[in-house]
Amino acid sequence: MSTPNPPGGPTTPNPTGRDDARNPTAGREGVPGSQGPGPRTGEGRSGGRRRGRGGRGEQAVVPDATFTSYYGRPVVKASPWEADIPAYLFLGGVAAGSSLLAAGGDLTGRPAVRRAGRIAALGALAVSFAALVHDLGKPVRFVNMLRVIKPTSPMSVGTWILSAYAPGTALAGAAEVAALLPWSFGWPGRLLRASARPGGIAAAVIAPGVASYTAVLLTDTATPAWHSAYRELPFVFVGSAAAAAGGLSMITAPTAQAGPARRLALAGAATELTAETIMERSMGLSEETLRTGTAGTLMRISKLSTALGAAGTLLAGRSRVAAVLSGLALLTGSVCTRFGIFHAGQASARDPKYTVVPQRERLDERDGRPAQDPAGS
Amino acid sequence: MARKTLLDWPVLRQLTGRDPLGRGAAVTSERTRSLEPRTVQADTVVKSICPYCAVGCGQNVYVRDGRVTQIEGDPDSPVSRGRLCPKGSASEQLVNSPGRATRMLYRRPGGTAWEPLDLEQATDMIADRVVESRRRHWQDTDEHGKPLRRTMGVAALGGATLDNEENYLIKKLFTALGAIQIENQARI
Amino acid sequence: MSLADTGPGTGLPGFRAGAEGPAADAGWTDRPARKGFFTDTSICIGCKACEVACKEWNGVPQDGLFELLGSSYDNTGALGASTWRHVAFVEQRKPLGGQRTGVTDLGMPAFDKPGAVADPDERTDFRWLMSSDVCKHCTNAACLDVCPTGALFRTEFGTVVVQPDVCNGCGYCVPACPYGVIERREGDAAHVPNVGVAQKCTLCYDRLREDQTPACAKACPTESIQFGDLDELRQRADRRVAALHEQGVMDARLYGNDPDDGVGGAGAFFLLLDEPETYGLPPDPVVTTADLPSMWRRAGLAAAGLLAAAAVAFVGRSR
Amino acid sequence: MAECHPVGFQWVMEAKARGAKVIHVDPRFTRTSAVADTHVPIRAGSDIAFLGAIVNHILSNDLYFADYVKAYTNASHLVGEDFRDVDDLDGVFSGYDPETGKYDTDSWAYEGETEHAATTGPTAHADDQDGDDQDGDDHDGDDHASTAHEGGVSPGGESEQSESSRGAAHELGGHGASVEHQQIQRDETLQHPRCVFQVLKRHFARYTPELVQQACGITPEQFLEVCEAVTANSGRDRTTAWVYSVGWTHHTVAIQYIRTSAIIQLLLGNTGRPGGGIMALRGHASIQGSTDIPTLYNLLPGYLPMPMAGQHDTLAEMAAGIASSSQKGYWANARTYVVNLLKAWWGDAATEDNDFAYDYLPRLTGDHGTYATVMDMLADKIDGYFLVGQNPAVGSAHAKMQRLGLAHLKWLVVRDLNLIESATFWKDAPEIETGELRTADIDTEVFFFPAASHVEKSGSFTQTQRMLQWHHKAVDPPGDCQSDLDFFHRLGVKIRERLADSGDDRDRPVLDLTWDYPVDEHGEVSADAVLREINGFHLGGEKAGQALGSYLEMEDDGSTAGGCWIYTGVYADEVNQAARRKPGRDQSWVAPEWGWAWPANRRILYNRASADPDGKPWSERKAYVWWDEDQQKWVGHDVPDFEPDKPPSYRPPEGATGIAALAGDDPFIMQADGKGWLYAPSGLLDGPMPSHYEPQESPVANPVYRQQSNPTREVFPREDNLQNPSGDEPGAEVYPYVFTTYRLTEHHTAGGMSRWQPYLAELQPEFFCEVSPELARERGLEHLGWATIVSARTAIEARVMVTDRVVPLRMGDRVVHQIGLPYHWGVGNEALVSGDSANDLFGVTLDPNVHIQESKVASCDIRAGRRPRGPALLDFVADYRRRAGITTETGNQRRTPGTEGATS
Repeated sequence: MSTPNPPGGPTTPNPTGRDDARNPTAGREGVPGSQGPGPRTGEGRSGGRRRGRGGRGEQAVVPDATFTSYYGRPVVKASPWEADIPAYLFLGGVAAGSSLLAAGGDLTGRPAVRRAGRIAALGALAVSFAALVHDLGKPVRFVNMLRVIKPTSPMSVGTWILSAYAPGTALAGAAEVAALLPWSFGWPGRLLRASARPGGIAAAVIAPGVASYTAVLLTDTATPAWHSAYRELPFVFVGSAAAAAGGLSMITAPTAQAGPARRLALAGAATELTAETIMERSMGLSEETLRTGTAGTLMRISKLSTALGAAGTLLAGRSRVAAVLSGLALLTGSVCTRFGIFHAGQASARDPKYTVVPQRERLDERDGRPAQDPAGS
Repeated sequence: MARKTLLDWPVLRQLTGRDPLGRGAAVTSERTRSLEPRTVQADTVVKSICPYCAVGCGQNVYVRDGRVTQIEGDPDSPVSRGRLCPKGSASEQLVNSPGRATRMLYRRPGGTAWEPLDLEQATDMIADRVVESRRRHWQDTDEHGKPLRRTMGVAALGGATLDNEENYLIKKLFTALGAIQIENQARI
Repeated sequence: MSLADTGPGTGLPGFRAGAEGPAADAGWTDRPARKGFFTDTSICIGCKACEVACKEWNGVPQDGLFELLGSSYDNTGALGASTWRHVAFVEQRKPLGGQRTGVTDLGMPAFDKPGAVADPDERTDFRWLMSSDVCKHCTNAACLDVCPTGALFRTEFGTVVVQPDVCNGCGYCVPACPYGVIERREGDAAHVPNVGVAQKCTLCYDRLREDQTPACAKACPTESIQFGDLDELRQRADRRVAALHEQGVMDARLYGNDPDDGVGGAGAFFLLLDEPETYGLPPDPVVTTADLPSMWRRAGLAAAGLLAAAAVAFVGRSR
Repeated sequence: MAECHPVGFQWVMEAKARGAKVIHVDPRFTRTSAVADTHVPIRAGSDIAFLGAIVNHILSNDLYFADYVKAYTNASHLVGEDFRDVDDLDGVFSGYDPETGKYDTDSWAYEGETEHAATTGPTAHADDQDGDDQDGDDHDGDDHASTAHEGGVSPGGESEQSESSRGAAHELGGHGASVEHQQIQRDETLQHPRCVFQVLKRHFARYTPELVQQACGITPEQFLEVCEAVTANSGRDRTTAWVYSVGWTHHTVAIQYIRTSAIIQLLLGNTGRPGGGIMALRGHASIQGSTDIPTLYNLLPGYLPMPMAGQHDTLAEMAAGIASSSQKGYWANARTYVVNLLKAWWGDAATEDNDFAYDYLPRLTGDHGTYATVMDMLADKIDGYFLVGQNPAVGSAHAKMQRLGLAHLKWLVVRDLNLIESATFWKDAPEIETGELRTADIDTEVFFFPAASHVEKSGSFTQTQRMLQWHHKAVDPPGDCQSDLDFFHRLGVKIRERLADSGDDRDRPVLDLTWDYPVDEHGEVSADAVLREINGFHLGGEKAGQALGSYLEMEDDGSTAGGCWIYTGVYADEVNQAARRKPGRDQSWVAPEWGWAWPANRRILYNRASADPDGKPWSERKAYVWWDEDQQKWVGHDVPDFEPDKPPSYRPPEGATGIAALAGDDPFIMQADGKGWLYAPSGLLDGPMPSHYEPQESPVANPVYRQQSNPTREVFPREDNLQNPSGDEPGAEVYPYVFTTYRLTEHHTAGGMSRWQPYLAELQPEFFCEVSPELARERGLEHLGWATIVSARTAIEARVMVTDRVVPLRMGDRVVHQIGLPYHWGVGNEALVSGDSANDLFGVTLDPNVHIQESKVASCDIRAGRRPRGPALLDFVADYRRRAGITTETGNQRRTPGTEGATS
C-alpha cells in the first residue's frame, strides 16, 4: 500500500530502485521496523513502524492519517468468512422480502406473487442454510448452534430467528411446490395445504428480523468498516432485502400482480441508497474501504445497479421487459451491496490504520490532546 | 462420558441457573467439567536437569505409561526457581519429536543410502574395527626409544552434553586402549 | 428518523459485567479470586520461553512456514490460532529512560577505504523493546459474547476459554475480538489438532484448576509475565510504574488495567514503554457488544420499517 | 547473557531491581543490552585494549583496594632483572624465539628464582599446557558480556567467582604454575621499580582512553563511565562481578582476555568474595564436567596432565612436573591424586612395585587436539572416529576441513539424537554440490547410533559454577536408542572379549582395566556405580570398601582409589550428593544442600579472601566466611576454602611445603605462593601480562605496536587453511569488514538439539546476517534480501537483517563495520531448517595455551545477492584470493614482517 515514511527523519533514497519497502536503509525509526511483515502474509504491505501513510496515491483520498503500527500488521483479525457469508446475507434478504410479498400476495389475492414468493423464500432459505453450514470450521457441529440462547450473540439470535422462520417458510414453500406437482399426496397433502397460510404468515411476521439481524451480525464486530456502520447498516440491509425481493417478484410475477413488489422494491432501493449515504458520512476513516479495492468496485456497481433498477421500476408497471431488467438490476445491486460491504470490512480489518487512527483520535480527544489529524472527519 | 440427557441442554441450564446469558456455568461441556492438567495424571515425576546450556536449570519430568508427557521447571531449584528458557521449555519435544532418529543406521563405503543394521551387530562391528585400527596404528616407542604405548588410528570427539560418568568411561576405555586423540566440545 | 450515535457503553447493563466481576456474572457461585497476567515488558528479554512453554503445554502446533519475517527477532508475527503467546520486538531510535547506549557519536570519517563511508545522519538514541502479548481475558469479552454455541465461556477464575469440543468453527469470535487474538485454526486435520476450531490462550485453565501457574508465567525467566489474583496484580503494577517513573523511565504506562476502559479492564494487562499501537495493540479497544443494545434497537426499527413498508405496498392501491 | 543464558539472567535482573548497574560490552546490541543500563559496542577482538585501559585507570588513579592488593596478591613480589616488556622489544616479551614462535619464560620469573624446570622448557611442545579454563565451549552469543552489579543476591551464586580466575594461573596442565615460594622477594611498599605492581603499572600505562577509542571504537566518555561504575562499586562494602560468555575463549589471545579481567578483579578486591569474581557462562549442560573429567587429549581427570614422552617417563617425573615439592598449596599432593586415579582404573594391577601401572598410560608427543586430529584425518593417518553428541560439520571452525576430513576416514561412528550433518555429510555436504566430494567415492563406513536423551538415562551434569546435579532416568530409551554410558561400557566388554586371549603387553591395560560395573536388568551399567568410582573409596584399612569423604582422605600408597580427586566427596557417606534436592527456599541463599560443587562442596572459590587478613569480614554487608575466635575455626555461609582450623595469624615454619606452607593470610591456596597473580611469572605461553594483539584476521593494524597478532599463536600454513591479509598488509582491503559469530536464544550450538524441533525452528527459521544500515547502504544490501559473505576459505550466503543494533565503529580516522552471524545452521536435508554455516568462513588458528580456535572474529567481504552454486563457488572464492594476493604465508607468520627479529 505504501512505502514507509517514518517520522522525523528524511526519506532516504532507495538505492535499489525497488519500492516495495524492503529497502534496508529506508527506515529511520528502527530499521526492521520499517520493513514489511515479510512473505508470510504475502501482503507486501509495508509501513511498519510508520507514522504517516505516504500512500502511492490510489488510496490517498483522505488526508494522510498519522499513526503507528507494528510492522504494518493488522491489529484486529479479519473474519475467516468467505463468499458463503455475503451470499447468505443476500439470500436471507431475498427470503425475508419474498416471505413478506408472498404473505401479502396471499392475503390480497395475488396468487402468482404468493406462489413465487413462497418458493423463492424456501429456495433462498435452503441455499442460505447450506452456505451457513458450509462456512463452519466444523460443519457437523452445526447443531451446536442450538445449545444456547444468547442475546449477546447476533448469530445465536439469528439462529433462533431462522429456526422460527424456517418452519413456516418451509410449509408455505412446500405447499406451493406440492401444488405444482401432479400428485395429491393424500391427507398429508391436505394438511400441508391447510398449514400453508398460517405458515406463510408466521414466516412473514418473522421475516423482517431475518432481513435486519444480519446487519447486527456484521456490526457487532471489531471490524472497523462494519462496526462504524452500525447505526445505518440495518436500514441498508432491509432496504437491500426489499429491493432484491421486490425485484425478484417483478421478474417472477405477472406485471399486473406485481404492483406491491414494485412499490416495495422502490422503497427498498430508496432506503438503501439513502441509508448508505448517511452511513458513509458517519463511518469515519474506514468509509474509504467502501470506495477502494474490490469493495469499491462492488459498491459502485451496487449503487448504479440499484439506482437503474429503481428507475426502471417506475416503468415496470407497463413493460414486462422493463420489469425483468429492473428486477435483475435490483438483484444485482443487492448482491453487490452485500459483497461490497463484506469486502470493505475484510479490507478494513487487514489494515491497522482503520483500527488505530480512530481509536487514537478518540483517546487523544479524551485526554485533551489535540487530535493528530482530522482524518475522515 | 455420562449419557446426555435433556437436563444437560445448556438452554435449560440457562433458564434454570444463575447464568441466564449463557456465558459461563450454564454452557460448560462434560469434557470441560472433567478437565485436569496432565501433570496430575502422571504416574511419576522424575527430577532432572536441563540438557541445553550450563546454567543447569532443574526440570520435573512427568511420566505416564512409560512416556514423557511434560517437562517443566523445578521450582525447588535454587539455580532456576522453576523457570526455563525456550530451549528448556522445548525439552519434551527434544525427547518426543517425531523427527527424532531412533533406529540404528549403516552406510557402507561408497553407499548412496542408509541401510538398517542390528544394534548388537553394529556394536560388534565397531569393536572389531577398534581392535584392528588400534593394531594398525600402534606406536610402542618414539624415535628415541621412549615409551609411547599408544595408537593413532582411533580418535573421538564428544559433545559437552555427555554425563560426567559417560566422559569418565570414554576417557578410561580409550586411555587403556592407548588412544589419545580423545577430544571434546570443551576445546571448541 | 434519527441515526444519531448513542455512543458506546449506553447499552443494557445486563450485557456488561457487574460489580462482582465477570465470573459472578457468568453464574459461578463458588468462585476463586479472578486470575490474570501482568506482563511487565520493561523486564522482558525477548527469550520467547513463553511462546514455547505455552505451545508445549497446550499442544499448539507449529505456526506457519519456516520463513524469516524480518521484523527484528519476531518470526511468529502475531497472536493467532497457533500462537497463544507472541513476543513483539520493536527497534526504535528513541532513548530508553535511564539507559545509555554506545550508538551515539559516530563522527564523520576521514578514510577512503571501504568501511569508511559513515552515515551522514548521525545516530542518536536506540532502544529495543520486547513484549509478550497474550489474550486479554477481557472483563467484557466480545468473543465470548458473540459465540453462538457457548463454546467460549467464562470460567470460575474469570478467564475466557474455548471449549474445543463444542466450537463449530463459525468464526464469529474472530472479527469480534478488538485485539485480534482469537483465530480459527487452519491446516491438515490429520496431523493438527482442533482444525476448524477457534483457538486462543486458555490461561491454562486445566492448570489453574490444580492451583498451578500457567505454563508461560512459570517459564518466564525474568518474571516479566506475572500470574496471580488480578486485584493484587493491579496494585503491583501501579507500584512498578511509580518506581519506573522515579528511575526516569517516563515512558512506562499501564495498558488494560483500567476497569473503566472499553472492555471493562483486561484480565491480562501490560506495562508498556510506548504507545500500545507500537506493539500492535489497539490504543482504545471497546468491546463491540457495548453498542449491541443500540444495534438491536436499530435492527428492530429497520425490521419494523420493512414490515410496514411491505404492508403499505399492499395496502396502497394507487397502481 | 540474556541471549544465551536467559534463566541465569534472572539473577542479573534481580540485582538490577535492587539497584545494581548492568553494563553490557558487546559488538552488537543484544537482548542483554536491551535491559542493561549501558551498552558499550566494541570491536570484536579488541578486549585487551579495553580491559587493559581499565587496569590503567585503576592504577593511575589509585583506585585499587590497597589492603586487599597488598595482602592477597603478588603485587609486592619482585620480578627478575632479565624481564623486558613489549614496549622494549617491538611487541614481544623477553625470551621470544622468532624461529619457533615460542617464549623461553625464564626471564619472566620472580627475582632470584628460576622457573621450576620440569614444567616448561623452551623446547617443550605445548602439550601439558592446557588449563582448567580451556573450556572453549562453543561460540556462545554474548562474547563480551560484563555485568557489574552489587553483589550477594544469588542463591545460585551468580556472583560466584568461577574457576576461571583460578585457571588464569593454572594454564599449565591445569595444575598451576609452580614457583619456589621460599625465595620470593617482596617490597611491601610497592615502590620498587621491579615489583609486580610497578611492572604492571608501566605495562598498562599506554592503555589510555584514546587507545580505547582507536582500538575498540569506544568513546572516551563511555569508557570512563564504565571505569567509574566499576571502581565506585568495588571495595570493602561493595563488589563488582564480571561475566563473560565463553566467546572470550575463541580468540588467539583468549587466555589473556580472561587474565586481564582477573587482574581487574584482584586490583579491586573482587575475588573470593560474594558478588564478585569472574563468571564464565558456559554453553553446554556439562561443558564444565567435560574438562573436570576430560575427554581432552592432554588431560586426565582432575586436571592432571597426560604424560609427555621423554618428560614424564616415570610417575615421579610426572608428579614433579605437576608441582614442585617445595611449593605451597594443595597441588603439592599431586602424586597422591595420580596414584588414586591409577588405582581406580587398574585396581589390583596397579601396585607400588609397578609405579601403580603408570606405564599403562599412553604418552603424548605433540598437539593431538581436535584440529590436529582433523589434519591427521586428511593425511589418512586415522582410521576411525567417534562423534558423540557433536556436530563438527557445522560447529567447528573451518567446518569444510572437518567435512573433508570425515570423508577420509575408514569408519565413522556418530551417536546423536538426530541425523546431524556430520552423519549425512556423504550425501548432502556442500562439497558434494561443488564437486569436491562425490558420494560414490567416499569410502567412509558410517554407523549412526541413536542416542538416549537426558531423561532416558541417569547421570550427572556439572554446570557452569562447578556444581554437579544428578538427573534421574525417567523412561526407557525408544527403539535402538542407548545411552553413551551403556554403549561405551558394552563396547569395552566386547573389545576385552576380543583381546581376552592376548599375551601382548600392549593389551594388558585393556584387560586389567576395572570394568566390572554392576548392571541392571537390561544389562545397562549403573551410572551411580561409576560416580562412586569417580569419588573414590578406601581399599585397605578400617574403612576398606567405604567411599572417600574428601580428597584429603586420599593416600598415595595404594590404600585408596579415586577416579577424579576434585570430585571426591560427591559420594561421601555413600550418598549421591549430586542428587541432593533440598528446595532452595528451605535453605540459606548459598543453597549448599542442592547438588554438590567441587571441590568439597565449596560454592565460592578462594573465599578466604572474603575476610581481611585478620579473618574478619571486609564489611558486614559482604560477610561470607570468617575466623571465629571462640571456636578457633573458619565459619560462614559456605564451606571455607581454607584449612578449617588454621588461624589468620599462622605463619609457616621454615622449610614448610605444600598445605603447611600456606600462611593464615594466603587465600589462593592452589597458587604456588598462595597469592592472586597480577603478573604470571610462569604458566602462560604468551606473556606474563596481557598485551593487545589484533585477531588473526583483522582489517585494523595494531595501534599499540607493529607486532600485529599474538606472536605465539598456533598457525597452520596449509593450502586448505589460507588466511586473509590483515592490517596494513596489501590485500587486506579485499576483506574490509569484521564479522563475529554468536548464538541466538532460540537455538543451541550447531543445531542438533534445536533445528529438529518445530517449536524452536519456527522461532528462528533462517540463517541471517546482521548489518548496520550504513553498511547496507555501502554494499547495496536489502533487508530480507540475500548477502554473500566471503573469506579466504569459502563464501556463504545469508538473508540480510538490517538493524540499528549493529553500529559502525569510529576508530580514530576510520570507521569499521561489523557483521553479525549466528552460527546455528548447516547444510543438510534432515533438519527442519537448514542454511549455510557461519563456521565455514573461519580458518584454523589457535590460542597457544589451550589450542582453541579463533572463531569469534575474522575479516570478510560482503556483497548483495546469493553465492555462486556448484564449482563456480570455488572460482568465486579463488578470485578473491587472487585479488588479495594470498599465499600460505599470508597471515601465518607469527612475527609480523618488519618487526625486530622477524624471519623473512
